[in-house]
Amino acid sequence: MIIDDIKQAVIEGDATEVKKLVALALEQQVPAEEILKNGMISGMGEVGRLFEEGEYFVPEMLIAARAMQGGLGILRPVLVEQDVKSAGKVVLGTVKGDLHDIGKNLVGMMLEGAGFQIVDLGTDVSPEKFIEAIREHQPDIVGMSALLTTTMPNMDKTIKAFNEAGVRQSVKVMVGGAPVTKKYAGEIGADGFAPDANQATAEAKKLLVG
Amino acid sequence: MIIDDIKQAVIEGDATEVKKLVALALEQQVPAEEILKNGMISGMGEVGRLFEEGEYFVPEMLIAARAMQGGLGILRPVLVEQDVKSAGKVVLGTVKGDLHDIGKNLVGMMLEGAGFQIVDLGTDVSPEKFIEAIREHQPDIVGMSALLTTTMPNMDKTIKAFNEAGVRQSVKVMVGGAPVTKKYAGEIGADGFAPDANQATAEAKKLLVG
Amino acid sequence: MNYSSLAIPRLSDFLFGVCPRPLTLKNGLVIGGGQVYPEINFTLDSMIITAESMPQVYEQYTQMITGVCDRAVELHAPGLVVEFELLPDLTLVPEWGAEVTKILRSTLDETEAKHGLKTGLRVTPNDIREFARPPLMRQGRYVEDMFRSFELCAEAGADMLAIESTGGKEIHDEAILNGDLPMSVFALGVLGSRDMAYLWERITEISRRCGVVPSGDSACGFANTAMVLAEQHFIPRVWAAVIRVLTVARSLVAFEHGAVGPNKDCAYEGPYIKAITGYPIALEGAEASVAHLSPIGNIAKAVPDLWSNESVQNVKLLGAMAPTVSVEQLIYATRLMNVASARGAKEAGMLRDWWVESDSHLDPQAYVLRPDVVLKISEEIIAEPTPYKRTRRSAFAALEVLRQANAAGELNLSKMENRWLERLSRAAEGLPEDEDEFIAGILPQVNRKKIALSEYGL
Amino acid sequence: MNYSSLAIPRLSDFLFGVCPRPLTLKNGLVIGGGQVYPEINFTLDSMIITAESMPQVYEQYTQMITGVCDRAVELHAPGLVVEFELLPDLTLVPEWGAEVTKILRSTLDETEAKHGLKTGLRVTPNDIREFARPPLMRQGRYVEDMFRSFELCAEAGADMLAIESTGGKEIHDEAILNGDLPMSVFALGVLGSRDMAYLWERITEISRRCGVVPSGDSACGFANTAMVLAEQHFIPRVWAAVIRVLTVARSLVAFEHGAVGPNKDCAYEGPYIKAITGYPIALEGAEASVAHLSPIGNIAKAVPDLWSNESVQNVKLLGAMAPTVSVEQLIYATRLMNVASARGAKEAGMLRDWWVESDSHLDPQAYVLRPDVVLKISEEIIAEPTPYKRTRRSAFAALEVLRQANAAGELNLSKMENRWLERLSRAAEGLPEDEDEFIAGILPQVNRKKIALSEYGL
Ligand code: B12
Ligand code: B12
Ligand code: SF4
Ligand code: SF4
Ligand SMILES: [Zn+2]
Ligand SMILES: [Zn+2]
Ligand SMILES: [Zn+2]
Repeated sequence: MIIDDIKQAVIEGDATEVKKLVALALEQQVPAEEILKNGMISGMGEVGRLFEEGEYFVPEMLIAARAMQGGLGILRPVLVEQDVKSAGKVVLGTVKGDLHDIGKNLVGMMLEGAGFQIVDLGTDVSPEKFIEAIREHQPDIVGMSALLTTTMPNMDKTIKAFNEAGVRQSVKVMVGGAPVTKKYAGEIGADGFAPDANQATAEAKKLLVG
Repeated sequence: MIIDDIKQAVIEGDATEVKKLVALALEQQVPAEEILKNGMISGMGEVGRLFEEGEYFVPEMLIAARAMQGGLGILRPVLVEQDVKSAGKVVLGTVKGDLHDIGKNLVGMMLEGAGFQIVDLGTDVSPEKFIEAIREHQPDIVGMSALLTTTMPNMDKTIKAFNEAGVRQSVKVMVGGAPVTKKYAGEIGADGFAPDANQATAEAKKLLVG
Repeated sequence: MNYSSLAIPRLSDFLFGVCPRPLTLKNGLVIGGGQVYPEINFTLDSMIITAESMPQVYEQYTQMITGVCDRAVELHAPGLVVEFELLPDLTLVPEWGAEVTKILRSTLDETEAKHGLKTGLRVTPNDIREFARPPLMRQGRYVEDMFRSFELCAEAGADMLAIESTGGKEIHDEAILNGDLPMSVFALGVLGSRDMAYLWERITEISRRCGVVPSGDSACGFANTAMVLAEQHFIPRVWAAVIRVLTVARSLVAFEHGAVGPNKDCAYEGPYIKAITGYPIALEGAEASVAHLSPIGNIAKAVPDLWSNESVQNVKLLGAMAPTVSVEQLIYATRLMNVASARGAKEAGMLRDWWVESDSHLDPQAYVLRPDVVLKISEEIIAEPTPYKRTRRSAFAALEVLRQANAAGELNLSKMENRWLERLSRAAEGLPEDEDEFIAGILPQVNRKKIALSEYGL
Repeated sequence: MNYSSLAIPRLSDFLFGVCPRPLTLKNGLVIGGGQVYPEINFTLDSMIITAESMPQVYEQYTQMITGVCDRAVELHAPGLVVEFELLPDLTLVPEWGAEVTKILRSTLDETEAKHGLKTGLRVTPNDIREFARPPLMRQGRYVEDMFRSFELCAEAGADMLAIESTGGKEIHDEAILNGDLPMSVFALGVLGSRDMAYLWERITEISRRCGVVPSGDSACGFANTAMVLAEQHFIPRVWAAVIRVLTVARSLVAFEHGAVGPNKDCAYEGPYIKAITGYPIALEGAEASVAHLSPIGNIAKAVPDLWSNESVQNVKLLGAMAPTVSVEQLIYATRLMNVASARGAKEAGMLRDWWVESDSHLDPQAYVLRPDVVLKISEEIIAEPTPYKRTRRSAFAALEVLRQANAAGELNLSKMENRWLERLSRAAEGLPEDEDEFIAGILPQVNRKKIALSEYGL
C-alpha cells in the first residue's frame, strides 16, 4: 500500500521518494490525515523506536525528519484545507542568560516527529519574549530549557511573569534541562517535566490529554 | 587575685580547687556575678580558645566543664538570691525519628561553657515534647538537631507546631546537624543556624541580642 | 567456632579481590574470587517517610536503582553489588523496607536478564533497638520488628543480610568524648561482643531459613563515630586509631556465630576480619567522601573485595543524579584494581603498597590499617581466647605499634597527640587480665540511666 | 612559533606530573615539575545572579574556598590549584567576576601564609561573544567586556588566565548532530583556528601586561559536547572520538600564540598538546563525573600535571559540601600518582599503563587517548603546516587508528558503529588538500543565519 511505502521512505530518510509518494497518494484521493498519521508520523514513530533500541542515531533521525518535512511541505496546504489538527503547538526556548540549546533542539525535533508544530524562540529568551510568543502563536504548550544552575531560576521568574501577564491559564508549561528535576518543576508550578527528549514527547501528549 | 585563680583552676579542670576557691571568694564577699563571669565563664572562654587553636580536645574541655559545674553548684543558690541572670536558657533536642546526639551534646556543652543554662530533651523528640518543654521551662532559645535527611523535615514540622500551639513568638529557634544548611534554616523560618558547636555559641548570643 | 590462627598469614597473599573463602551468590557472582566489584549504596534526599509519602519513596528508589544499573551496563561493569541500608522508618515498618527491597530486586533481575550484568543485593536493616531508652537489646517490639524486617527483606529478594549493630554504643559515645579507654573496652569487649553473639545467632538462623547469606556487621557506630570526631579535631587521632583496633574482637564475633562475609563496607576493621577469617570484605574510602571525609581514602583500597561509596543521597549534580555519579566513580576505581591484579599478584601487591604508602605516614588511623600492621596485630589478637582478652590485647598492640612508629619517625605526631599516646598507654596498663575483675571495677562508673545491663546478661 | 616536532617523542617519557617545559608560579609552585596537584573547580548552586544577590554570591564563594582550603590543609596536600570559571553573568559584569577573584585570592593567600600550602589560582572568563546572534567575535560590547574581564581578574589576583573559547561552535553543534565531518573540519580547522589566533594574541598581551600566565584553552564546546551526546546514545562513539582528534590543531593555535599551559582540565585533547608542545596540562576523569559522565575516567589519568574535578555545585552532601568532598577525592587521586612517581619513572609508567589498559578497549574515545596513539597521531599532525591541513590529517589518522584497532580486535565496535566508521572514512577522503578549495566547496552549505563569516576574516 502507498501509505506503507511513505512510512518506509520516511524511515529510510529518502526525501525525494517521500515527496513523490505523498503527491501520488493525494492524487489517489487518500485522505491527507491518513497520509500524515499512518504514513509519516507512524514512520517517525518507527524511527523513534529504532533510536531507542540503539539502531539509529540522531543523524539518521534528522535525515528522516527532513524527509518528513519534505512530505509535509506538500501536505500542509491540503491539511489546512481539510482542517486537520496537528498534535498540538509548542513554543520552545532556552531561558534568559542561557545559551545551551542542543537539548532543547532535540526535544523540538522529537516533538515534531510526533506531529507537534514547533515555534522555536532560540536561546537567551526573556519572559517578555515568551509572553509575546504566547500571544502571537497561541500554543498549547510552552517548553523551557535551562542548563545552568544560575539560569534555572529564570524558569520560576518566567512562570510568574506569565501569571502577571494573565497568559498562564492559556498554556501548559513544560520544563527540562540538566539541572532541572521533577521536584523543582513541581515547586515552580510547571505542569510537566521530562528528563530527556523521548520522555518529553510522552509528557507533552499527556499534558494535552490531562 | 582569687578570680584569676578560679579561672586558672577551670582551665586546668581541677574541680576540687574550683569548689574550694569559689567558697573562699564568696566568704571574701566577692560578688557572685563577678565570680561567674570573670572567673568561671572567662576560664571556659579560654578553654574554648585553646580548643579552637588545637591545644585542647573535647576530653580536656569536658574536664574543665565539670570543674565549672562543681563551682556552679556552690554558686547557684547565691546567684538566684542575687537575681543574677544566666546568659540565657536553651532547650535542646534531636528531632523525632533521629537518635544521633553527639553533635547536639557538644553544642550543649559549649553553650553551657558560655554561661547558658541547658535543658536537654535527648533524642527522638516529638513536636509535642518540645512544646511541653517550652511551656515548662520558658527558654529563650530552642535548639533542634537532625542528622538524617529523612528527619530534617521534622524541624519544619516542629516549627509549624510551635506556630499552631502559639509558642513560636516566645522563643528563638536555632537548628543544626550535618544535612542542615543555612538556606534550609531560612526556608523553614528558623531564626538561627550554625555549622558547628563553636559557631552555635556565637549564634545563640547573637539571637539574644538581635 | 573460635579463630586461633590467621587465614591469611602472608603479606604477599593479603590482596584486594582475593581471599581464601570466597563467596558465590546464587547467580554465580563470586565475591573474593579474583575481581573487586563496586558496591553502591544510596539513600533518600530530604523527605519525610510516612504512609502518605510511600509512593514518592518507592519512586525515588526506582529512579536511583535504574540510574545506577543503566550506568553500570554502559560502563561494562563486570559485576555490581547494591546495598540497601534501611532508614529507621523503613525498619520500624518492616513492610516498607521489604517493598523497597522488591523494587531493587526486580530492576537488578531485569538488568541481569537483559544485559547479562551479574548483580548482588545486600540488605541492611537498621538497628532500631535504640529507640527504647535505655535500649532493649533482646525483648520488646523494636527487637521483634527488627527481626521481622530481616525476614521480610530476605523473602523480598535480598541476597545477603547485614546490620550495623549498636550493642554497647549507648555508653560508648561518652567514652569517646571522655577519652576513656577502659569504658571503651567495656563497651566493645564485653557489652558489644555479648550482643553480637546473641544477634548473629539469630541473623544466621534467619538467613539459613530463607536461603540467603548472613554477611557481616560493622563497628562503625564506635570507630567511625570516633573517626568523624577526630576529623573535626574533637578528639585525638591516636585515640580514634586505638578505638578502631579495639573493635576487631567485637566484629569477629559475628563470624564466630555464622557470618560469612562480605563484611560491611563501613567496617574499617574489615582488613583484620579478612586476615583472621579469610572471608571477603567490603570497604570504602576516597569515593565515600560523599558520606564522610576521612584520612584513609587510599589505604582502604589495599585489601577489599567489594569497593563502596558508603552512601549518597539522591540529589542532582551537574553530571547526573548523585547515585549514578557514585557508581561511575566506583567502577573506575575497581577497573584499575582489576587490571593490576590481572597482570599478577606482584603487580596487585605493588598497587596495594602505593595506596598504603600514600596515607599511612600521615595519620595514625591510616597506620593501623597497613596490611603488615594488620597481620601483626591480628596475630596477637587471636592469641587470646575471649572477646574481652582480645580487646584488651588490641589496646596493648595498637598502642605499641603507634609508639614504635612515632619513635621511628614513620608517623609525625603533634605534641598533643603524643601526650594522648602516653595517657592512653597508661590507661591500658591498668586493664586487668581477668574479665570479672575488670567488670567489677568498671561497673560503678557506668551510667545506669543510659544502659540496661541485664540486656547483656550482666 | 609553529610546532614541527614532538616535545615528548618517547613513550617512556610521556608521564603524569612531568613535562619538558614546567611552569613556575610566583610563589614557587611548579606545575609539571614532578608532582601532580589537584585543581579544584566549583560553582554556585541554583540561584539568580543580580546586583541584589551579589552579597549571597560572595558568601557562597567564600564558603566554598574556605571549605576547600581547610580540607587541603587537613589532608596535607602538597599543593593546590583552584580554578574559577566565571559564569556568564560574572563576565557580563566584569567587576563581579573580579570581586570573586579577590575573595578567592585572599583566602588562598591566608592559607599559604598560615599553613604553608602552596596554591595557584586559574581564572577563566566566559566566552560571552555568543550572546550576540550570530556571534560577533571581534567587535561590539561583548568582546570589550570579555577582554575587560580578563584584565580585571588578572589585576584582582589571578595567577593564570584561561578561556574555553567557542569560535566556530555556532555551526559545529549542528555538524555534530548531522554527523557532518567536513562541516566539523571547517568549524575547527578553519573558523576555530582563526579565532584562536585572534583571541590568544590578545590574551597573551593582557597576561604579559598584568604579569600573569596565559595558560590555555579547551575545545570542550566541540568535543565534550560530542562526548556527552555519545554518552546519551545520540551520536556514534566513533564520531565523538574523531571529533576529539579534530580539535588538536585548533587548540594548538593557542600555544602558537603565547599560551604556556597548564592547558585546561576539560580539554581532553590535552595529551596531544603536551606531546607536541611540552607544556603542562590539566585533565579530569572519574572524579569529574560530578560534572559529566564519561567513558575515559581512568585513561585521562595517564599524563596530566594537574588533576581536576571539572566543576561541582555548592550542594550539601552527607559528608560535607560538595566542593570539599571533591577536593578530598582529587587529593587522594594525586597522592597515588605522586607515590608511584616518587618510586621512579618505571613505576609511574606502570600505573599509567594500567589506567590506559582499563579504559582503552571499551570505547573508541578512550582509544584515541592512549599515550602511544597520541604520540603517533601527534607526529602526523605536526607534519602538516597549517591548521586546516592538520585538522584534515587528524581525521585521516584518527580514522585509520580506529579501523586498525577494530580489525585487530582491540576495540569491539557494534555494527552501527562500524557503519559510521566507514561512512566517516568516506567523508574524510573527500576533503581536498587545498584550504581555499575546501572553503569554496563548503561555503554554500553553511547556514549564514547562524554565523557572521566576516568575523573570521572570510
Ligand atoms: C555542551 C555544553 C556546552 C556548550 C553548549 C552548546 C549548545 N549550543 O548548547 C557550550 C560549550 C557553549 C557551553 C557553554 C557553557 N557552559 Co556548558 N555545558 C555543556 C554540556 C557539556 C552538555 C550539554 C548538552 O548539550 N547536553 C546534551 C543534551 C542532549 O542534553 P540536555 O541539554 O541535558 O538536554 C536533554 C534533557 O535535559 C532534556 N531537556 C532539555 N531541555 C529541555 C526542555 C524541555 C521543555 C524538556 C521537557 C526537556 C528538556 O531533553 C534533552 C534531550 O534528551 C553540559 C554538561 C552537562 N553535564 O550537561 C555543560 C554545562 C551545562 N555547562 C556549564 C557551564 C559552566 C558553561 C559555561 C558557563 C562555561 C564557561 N565557564 O564558559 C558556558 C555558558 C554558556 C551560556 N551562557 O549558557 C556547566 C553548568 C554549571 C552550572 N553552574 O550550572 C555544565 C553543567 C558543565 C559542567 N559540568 O560544569 N556548554
Ligand atoms: C556517629 C553516627 C552515627 C551513630 C550515632 C551516635 C550518636 N549517638 O549520635 C550511630 C552509629 C548510632 C548512627 C546510626 C545511624 N546512622 Co548515622 N552517622 C553518624 C556519623 C558517622 C557522624 C555523626 C556525628 O556524630 N558527627 C560528629 C558531630 C560532632 O557532628 P554533627 O552531628 O554534624 O554536629 C555538629 C554540627 O552539625 C552542629 N550541630 C549539630 N546539631 C546541632 C544543633 C544546633 C541547634 C546547632 C546550632 C548546631 C548543631 O554542631 C555539631 C558540633 O560541631 C554520620 C556521618 C556524617 N557525615 O555526619 C552518620 C550519618 C548521619 N548516619 C547515617 C545513617 C544512615 C544512620 C543509620 C540510619 C544507619 C543505619 N542504616 O543503620 C542509623 C540511624 C539512627 C537513627 N535512628 O537516627 C547517614 C545519614 C544518611 C541520611 N539518609 O541522612 C550518615 C550521614 C552516614 C552516611 N554517610 O551515610 N550514626
Ligand atoms: S556511622 Fe556510618 S556506617 Fe555507621 S551506622 Fe551510621 S551510617 Fe552506617
Ligand atoms: S562544555 Fe564543559 S567544559 Fe566546555 S564550556 Fe561547557 S562547561 Fe566548560
Ligand atoms: Zn555503611
Ligand atoms: Zn571546560
Ligand atoms: Zn574546568
